[in-house]
Amino acid sequence: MTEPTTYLSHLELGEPDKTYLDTNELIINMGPQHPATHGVLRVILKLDGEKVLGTECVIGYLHRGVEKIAEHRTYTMFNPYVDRMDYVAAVSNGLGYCEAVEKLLNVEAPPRAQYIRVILTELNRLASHQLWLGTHALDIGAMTPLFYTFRDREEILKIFEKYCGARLTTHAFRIGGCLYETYDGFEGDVKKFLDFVPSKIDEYEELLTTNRIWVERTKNVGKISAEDCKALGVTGPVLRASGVKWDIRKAMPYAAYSEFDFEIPIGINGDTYDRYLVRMEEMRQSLRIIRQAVERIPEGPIMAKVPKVMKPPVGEVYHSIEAPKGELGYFIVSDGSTQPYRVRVRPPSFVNLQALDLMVRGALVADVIAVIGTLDIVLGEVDR
Amino acid sequence: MPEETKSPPSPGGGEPKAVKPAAPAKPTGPVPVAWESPLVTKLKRQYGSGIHEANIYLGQNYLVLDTSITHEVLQILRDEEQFDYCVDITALHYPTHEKQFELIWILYSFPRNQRVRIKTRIAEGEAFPSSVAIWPTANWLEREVFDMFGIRFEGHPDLKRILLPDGWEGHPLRKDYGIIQQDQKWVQINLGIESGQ
Amino acid sequence: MAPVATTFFFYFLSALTLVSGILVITRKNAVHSALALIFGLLAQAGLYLMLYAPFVAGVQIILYAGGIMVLFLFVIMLVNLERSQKEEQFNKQWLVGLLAACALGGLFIAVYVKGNGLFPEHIAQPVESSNTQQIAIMLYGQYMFAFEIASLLLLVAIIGAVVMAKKRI
Amino acid sequence: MLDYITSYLGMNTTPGQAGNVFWALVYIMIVFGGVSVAVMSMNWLERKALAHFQIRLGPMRVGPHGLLQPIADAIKLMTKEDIIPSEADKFVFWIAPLIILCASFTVYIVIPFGPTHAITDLNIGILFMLGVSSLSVLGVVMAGWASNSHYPLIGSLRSSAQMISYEVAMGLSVVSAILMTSLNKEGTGTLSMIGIVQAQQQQQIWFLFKFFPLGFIAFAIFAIAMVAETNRAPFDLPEAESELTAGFHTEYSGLRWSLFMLGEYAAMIAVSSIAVTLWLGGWMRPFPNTLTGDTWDLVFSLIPGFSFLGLALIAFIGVVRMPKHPYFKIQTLGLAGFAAVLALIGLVLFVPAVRDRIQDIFWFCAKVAGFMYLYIWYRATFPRYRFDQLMKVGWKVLLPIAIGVLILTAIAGVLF
Repeated sequence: MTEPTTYLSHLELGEPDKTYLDTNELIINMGPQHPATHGVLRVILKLDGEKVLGTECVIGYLHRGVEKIAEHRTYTMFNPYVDRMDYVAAVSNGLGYCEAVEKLLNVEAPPRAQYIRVILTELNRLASHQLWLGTHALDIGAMTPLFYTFRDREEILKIFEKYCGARLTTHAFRIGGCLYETYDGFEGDVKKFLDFVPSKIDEYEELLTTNRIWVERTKNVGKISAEDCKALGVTGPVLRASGVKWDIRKAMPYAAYSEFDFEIPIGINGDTYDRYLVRMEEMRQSLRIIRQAVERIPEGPIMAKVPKVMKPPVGEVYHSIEAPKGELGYFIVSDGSTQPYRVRVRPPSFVNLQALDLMVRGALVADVIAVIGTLDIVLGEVDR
Repeated sequence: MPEETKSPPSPGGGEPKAVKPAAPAKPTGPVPVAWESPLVTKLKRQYGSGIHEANIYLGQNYLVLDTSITHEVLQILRDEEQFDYCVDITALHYPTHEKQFELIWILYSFPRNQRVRIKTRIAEGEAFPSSVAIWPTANWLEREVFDMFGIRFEGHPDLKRILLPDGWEGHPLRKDYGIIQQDQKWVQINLGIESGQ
Repeated sequence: MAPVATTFFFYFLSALTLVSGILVITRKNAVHSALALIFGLLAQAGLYLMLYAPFVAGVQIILYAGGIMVLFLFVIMLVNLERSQKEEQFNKQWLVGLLAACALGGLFIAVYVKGNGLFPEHIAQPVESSNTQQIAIMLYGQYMFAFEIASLLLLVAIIGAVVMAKKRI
Repeated sequence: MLDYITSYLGMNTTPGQAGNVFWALVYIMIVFGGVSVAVMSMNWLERKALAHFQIRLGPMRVGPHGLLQPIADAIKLMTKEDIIPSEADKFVFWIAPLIILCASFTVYIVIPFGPTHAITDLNIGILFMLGVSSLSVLGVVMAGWASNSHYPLIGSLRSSAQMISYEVAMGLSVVSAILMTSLNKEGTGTLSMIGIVQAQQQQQIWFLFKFFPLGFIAFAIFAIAMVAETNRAPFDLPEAESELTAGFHTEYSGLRWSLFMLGEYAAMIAVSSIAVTLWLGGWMRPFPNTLTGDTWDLVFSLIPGFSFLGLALIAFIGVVRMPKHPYFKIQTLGLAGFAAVLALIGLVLFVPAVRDRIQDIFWFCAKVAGFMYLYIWYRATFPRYRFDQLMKVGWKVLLPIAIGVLILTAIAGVLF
């Protein structure tokens, strides 16, 4: 076994306080099998007692070579693969990929398809945030919210299942629009969900928002400033919680988002508590978008005219969407053949995870867990 | 594709798959148009012929730069033109080209709400100055490019493999790296799987 | 609380104390030594109980076994055991050791030979239920001043420890 | 011999004080057996109650409503491979769970389930309890160290620091309760567990309400500190699963692991018993001085029987609601049998002779059970404290308040 390059070697680590009492620093290997690293993340922690001196993330345990696979599949064949990256927000992945290829083909999905896309994507954002909330709360020690969020997430997954037959890796969209027309009672189901879920979100908040221990565990933990966020390329709720009002749905609208009325919640302190509040508010805003979309959904075709054999003209395109975790970008290069010359995925989790080290320096071990939770990473997307 | 001569928004005829007579060219396709903006004017004034291209394709701006000036331009874009967010760094491999690799930066400016792609070509074995000092986010992104393409970044604080295990041989996203052919030796030694798959 | 099988328990607890005392100094591993010490202290607490001093026994358990030994273990766990295990355990001062042992043995023999006169035949059995109160009355009545001095000393020690351990106060 | 056995029955005291070895052994067996059963049923109750807090069903498969689940768990744990890490210190690794178990079971010697229902009554009872229960820290520290692994080591460091810190606040709040026992004509207090309850009987008030709110604050401090002492949520940092996988017992498995669990639950019951004895009037029935008279005595002495009948009724409703399907036949019969046993116990409890002897124990156990439910409730509700916050709460909040309450209690005792 080629045992590795020395980890933590490059970091300028703080030295333990040796002024009076001589204590040894401790190197702890958290993961890849660990209950709170959300999959197979491995974090090497250098500790002075309980204080974190520095971290190093070791990733790649879930690397499947998605980008290489793309080069050997046609555009259509690669579509299901993207669902396997951020598997808790598969619909968002599919939306980003389909829109990028559509852009490359220079076609546009019909309005009805776009509305269906918005509804499903926002439902998926809700599901993703609910999963995040449950696991994040569990990491911090509150068991119960996990079960509440999963109860409500189930309703979303039921809608997905009814719509396209799959619950998790949905493959809901096709290049050029949607394959399936909405099933009978789709709107009713979504409306029923919209009516029932706001009180549930209040219920989560009741359990956590004013809970003294929750506030103490999250306030001023994992603070990151807006400047650091921008420099580190951190996007999504983490960036917004630091006070930057930036959301691709507003900044560079895609799908039908320009037609909806919604707010971008932002935080002030950029700490874990603010990120929690931002995501909670985002859930409510998603509901708002879904309600507008369901009420205004137009009639019409759901598939644009797309050739059976897709051969996009030579060229390249970068298209990004606001996934639940941040900016999810697809950089697709076409050489005019049926297979993409290169598909590059810009995964939000991968880039956001880089901020972990900055956010936990000088904090305690328990904060590392809180910060990993608040970054909302999915290792399928980090490792691809 | 007659108009392709003036448009490598990407590749051009170099890639291996284009050996087959490509499908009859589509009569109409999006065509890159020149990108006129104060930024481009300024850069052109400063570097002249160093700016190979400054076009808009499908509504997306990109600059193709000479390798020698790219790092400087990146610095200028960050410091003077408010491109404060490095979205992505990636590369492309064209085995038949003289300069095999194309490095791509996707930059975004929060104040301007504008995205731009910077592209440059480098040859096999050539190192490129690291942009970690410009955007800290480049750290992992460059490591991934190194991992997948084997492009070295000079001055990177910790250039080592990120997604693949240490000691893996080859760089998978190069076009000459077969998808079936894995690093069998690594698998046999480390995972104890005899077939190497 | 009439004691049962007094002789047996006396010899049992005494043997336990002695054996664990020997183990404390002969074990190479500091944690094992500490463990032996804990057993020794517990056995001593048992002996106190037999001497009708339940309060002392209780305090022995709560302070020594429960408090101080935990801190001992705490510190031992943090030091580098491997290094200390390589070091020589005894410093081979045979002569001094022999002298000390002889002196102690002489003392024991002297007590055994002449001892009968030193101690009263029977200790008046103290009223068991008032044991705690008697200690309290003594501490806060007779020896009030000494008690307060001792507590002051401890306060000084606490402040000293804080000053030494903390860079900024 | 028979005389020796029967002679105790006439004595109105605990077997330990009577010096009756036979009855002491009988009591020890009853208490330890009872505690083991209580731990098992607590295990079932916790899983069930926690599940219902979290809109789940909990164990449903082994026996009706998972009633046999603890037994199944016990069998599974006993037959599981017992793994000792190769780098572990074998002896210490082996002895650590035993220390915890011994420490948490030994305290039951002095717990008074009734005026004569205790194994013995030491006159340093409460001191003995605090002392022995503090020994379980040793087991935790040794388990963490002997595993020779980082997570257990950090877990045990946290644990020892936490338990030592909270012991201080706990001890001080106990002292203020002991101070209250001395507020009689002779001015003599007691450390004996039975004596403390008798003092409450004498003063005709639970110490919880004595010098309101002083007694209440002391009780609250103890109630917080005891959760920390037993490493339960929200103070379960030593075994914080999301941070340290399982803390000090990460490397343990099978029977040894189950010993830790047994010790933990036994300790929970033990500290709850201390709280009940000190502040909630121990074995006394509710309202002993306002609702007096023979009628009320009768009413309260019937409650144990009725509550068992109530449980039997719930179980019987469960029987009725069982799916009518041959597959569920055994389950239904089992539950019906369980209901019948409960009803039988309830009926036996109506017999006057049994009633009078049992009701002390019943009230004591009922109060302890209330605390057990609180433990489960905490676990379902609260997130986990961080280590520095925990220390801050212990040293900067609880300790000063405990000292303040102690001083105020002393002043109040002198004045009133």
